[in-house]
Amino acid sequence: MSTPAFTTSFAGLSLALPNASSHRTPRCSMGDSIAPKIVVVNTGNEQTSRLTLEWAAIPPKTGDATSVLANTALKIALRSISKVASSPAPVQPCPPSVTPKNFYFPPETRNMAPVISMTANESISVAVESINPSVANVKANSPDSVAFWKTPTYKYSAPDADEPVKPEVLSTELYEAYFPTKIRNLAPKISMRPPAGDWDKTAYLILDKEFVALNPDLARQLTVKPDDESGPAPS
Amino acid sequence: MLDAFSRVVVNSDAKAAYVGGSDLQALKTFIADGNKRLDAVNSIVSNASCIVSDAVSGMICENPGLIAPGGNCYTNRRMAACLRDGEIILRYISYALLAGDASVLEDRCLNGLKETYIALGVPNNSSIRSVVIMKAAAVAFVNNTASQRKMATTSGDCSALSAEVASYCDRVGAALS
Amino acid sequence: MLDAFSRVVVNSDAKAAYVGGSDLQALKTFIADGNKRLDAVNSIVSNASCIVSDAVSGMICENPGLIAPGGNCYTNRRMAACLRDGEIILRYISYALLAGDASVLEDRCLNGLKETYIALGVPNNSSIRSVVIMKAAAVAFVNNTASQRKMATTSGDCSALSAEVASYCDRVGAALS
Ligand SMILES: C=CC1=C(C)[C@@H](Cc2[nH]c(/C=C3N=C(/C=C4\NC(=O)[C@H](C)[C@H]4CC)C(C)=C\3CCC(=O)O)c(CCC(=O)O)c2C)NC1=O
Ligand SMILES: C=CC1=C(C)[C@@H](Cc2[nH]c(/C=C3N=C(/C=C4\NC(=O)[C@H](C)[C@H]4CC)C(C)=C\3CCC(=O)O)c(CCC(=O)O)c2C)NC1=O
Ligand SMILES: C=CC1=C(C)[C@@H](Cc2[nH]c(/C=C3N=C(/C=C4\NC(=O)[C@H](C)[C@H]4CC)C(C)=C\3CCC(=O)O)c(CCC(=O)O)c2C)NC1=O
Ligand SMILES: C=CC1=C(C)[C@@H](Cc2[nH]c(/C=C3N=C(/C=C4\NC(=O)[C@H](C)[C@H]4CC)C(C)=C\3CCC(=O)O)c(CCC(=O)O)c2C)NC1=O
Ligand SMILES: C=CC1=C(C)[C@@H](Cc2[nH]c(/C=C3N=C(/C=C4\NC(=O)[C@H](C)[C@H]4CC)C(C)=C\3CCC(=O)O)c(CCC(=O)O)c2C)NC1=O
Ligand SMILES: C=CC1=C(C)[C@@H](Cc2[nH]c(/C=C3N=C(/C=C4\NC(=O)[C@H](C)[C@H]4CC)C(C)=C\3CCC(=O)O)c(CCC(=O)O)c2C)NC1=O
Repeated sequence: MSTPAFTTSFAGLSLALPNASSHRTPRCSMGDSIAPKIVVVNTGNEQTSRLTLEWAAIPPKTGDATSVLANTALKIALRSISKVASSPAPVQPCPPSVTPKNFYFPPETRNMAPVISMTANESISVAVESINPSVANVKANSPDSVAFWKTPTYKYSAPDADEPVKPEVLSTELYEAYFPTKIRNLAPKISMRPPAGDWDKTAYLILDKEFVALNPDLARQLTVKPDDESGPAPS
Repeated sequence: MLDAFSRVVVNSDAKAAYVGGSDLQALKTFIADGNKRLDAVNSIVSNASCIVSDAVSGMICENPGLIAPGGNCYTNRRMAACLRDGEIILRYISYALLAGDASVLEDRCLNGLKETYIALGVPNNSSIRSVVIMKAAAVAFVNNTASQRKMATTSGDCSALSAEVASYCDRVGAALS
Repeated sequence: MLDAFSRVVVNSDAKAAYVGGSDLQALKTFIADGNKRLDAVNSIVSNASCIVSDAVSGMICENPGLIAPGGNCYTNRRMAACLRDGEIILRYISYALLAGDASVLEDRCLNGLKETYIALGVPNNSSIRSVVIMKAAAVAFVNNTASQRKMATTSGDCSALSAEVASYCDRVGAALS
């Protein structure tokens, strides 16, 4: 595309305009969405004031469309004088294969409500927002708690050792009376072998007792937290 | 004059033209009421977005079915197309006012528009209504009587110019009727 | 005979008891619903680890403060102690079901447990919650309705046995309340 050519003089051109022939404007046809864009700049100074003319395709006004739609729709909604006194629509029965909360409140639109704000005598705005308050840093819209083995990933987060203070020494007097050392943490151990069937009726029961040990590996698994969006852990 | 202006564009196969300095002075001697006309055009193009969205909103307020399912402005996509059409039409009207001549408006914008709209299912009476509202706004701006915004211009009588822009708006209405 | 059993459990010097062959037949005549009862006990002790860790996890799910700094299950050591306590309690419950009698459970496990927990800062409502979850699991296993695991037993009505194990779980709750 060559640069615009500037004319130096319009002298001699007639002011009596014949009808402009179509070839004098850029070739375009219905559907090209081409329109003239005029910009007038008045600097108050004859030397620097200017006019520009540009022929360009005008794209659909996608950005404006959203707000025009919404604002106009709100005006229509609020000013409808003849509102029919509505009785509630019948509730569709939830199909057996679908969880009720997903049927009546689909996740894409769940937990949203109109939030109204106003400036007296100046403006009203209505925004449809997700409502998500929290209690002790746990948000209402957190995913349901899931057992750690049900989550696809989980992060280890518990410390291996005690807090960085003096190692705790439990005072045994606290429970010596009820759980003296000799028998503390002792529990029955029952195992059995039922008869296998008519061909083998051997069966036995064993009753024993044992000290139940601490199992740090299992403990480590259980302190793992599943991934969730509930924000910082409660303190 | 704007024929010559357009010729600038045609001869160079350019899409944009710039007129300043002494060229502008020369141009102004050829367009009727040069300064006032430029003020008038400026008042419209500077407020184009607002005029268009106000006119389209007003058209819809009066006919909410347009944004209900089945209405021709239903969905963002169609609303965006409608706003664009409004802007196209307003720009051609402003060009007509600049040139003092409706021929480009007629040939490039209105020719075949009614048939196009019928084929697309665009309701012509609603289109006409939005142009009528744009006319009211354009007339108010040329006369500087727009209730929400004043332009700073040297005072004077621009009623001929406002009647002229009204006539270009009426041509759009006539073409769609 | 069951005195002999209790001695095994209660006396630190007593050795394990092995009951097989005709002794087992004899035992089964002493314990009510012998076969069914042994099936019931077996269903619990075979799934003990899972029942305990599920109950402790569930308790923590509902109260994550337990594993935060300051919580009584904070650090691996305490978590391990909690799991151990859960296992201890479940084993005493299974013994009570074997014996058809809660006295060993009461005397050896529950006596002074509440006071001990208070002294240690173990939150009793949380302990109770974990026992309630263990009760749900134990009842499900005795009735063979556990959603994730089925035991192969001869079909029949074990509701009395499941009510019985529920009552032993309730004794733990009552002792901690
Ligand atoms: C140079 C001149 C020129 C124009 C004037 C437009 C004319 C025009 N408008 C539309 C297309 C459209 N025009 C409208 C406009 C409206 N619908 C309504 O209900 C309102 C009454 C009205 C706005 C005021 C709509 C909604 C569409 C989209 C129709 C559709 O896609 O379903 C189309 C179809 C193709 C497209 O979307 O781009 C065309 C060619 N284009 C041009 O090149
Ligand atoms: C025969 C019966 C019998 C028992 C039932 C236990 C009872 C028992 N539990 C603990 C000790 C403990 N018990 C728990 C248990 C819990 N903490 C929680 O937050 C949960 C709610 C709960 C698990 C469900 C914890 C965390 C400790 C360790 C406390 C500490 O060291 O600070 C102790 C102190 C000594 C030790 O740690 O070994 C004793 C005696 N021992 C027995 O001999
Ligand atoms: C030493 C190990 C040892 C065992 C583990 C048991 C195993 C065992 N259970 C039953 C037999 C049985 N076991 C059950 C138990 C149940 N049925 C249900 O549907 C409930 C889910 C579950 C409750 C706990 C029932 C109902 C019978 C049959 C009726 C009965 O014998 O009482 C029988 C008799 C033969 C048979 O019917 O198969 C035997 C040998 N006996 C033993 O000696
Ligand atoms: C419920 C929806 C609804 C609307 C959206 C409006 C739409 C609307 N706007 C105007 C009329 C107008 N609209 C404008 C437009 C503007 N003025 C400015 O200062 C801005 C820059 C620009 C965008 C707001 C102007 C200038 C007029 C002329 C009258 C006036 O100045 O108020 C008119 C009068 C048309 C006529 O007289 O026939 C109507 C109906 N009315 C409605 O009932
Ligand atoms: C390139 C940019 C460019 C412009 C934007 C104009 C700007 C412009 N307008 C006028 C001048 C004027 N402009 C107006 C216009 C109006 N008066 C009204 O009350 C109406 C509301 C409005 C109608 C549109 C009037 C009446 C004059 C004075 C008379 C005249 O010059 O025709 C003048 C002459 C000096 C002056 O009087 O200030 C200039 C430079 N000229 C330019 O070169
Ligand atoms: C977020 C953490 C979290 C958990 C850890 C669980 C904890 C949990 N488990 C069960 C309830 C149960 N838990 C088990 C346990 C088992 N079943 C088996 O097949 C295994 C062998 C064994 C270990 C998994 C059983 C059998 C039940 C009874 C109901 C059922 O069968 O699902 C219940 C219901 C208790 C009640 O009804 O009051 C709860 C809350 N839920 C949670 O929300």
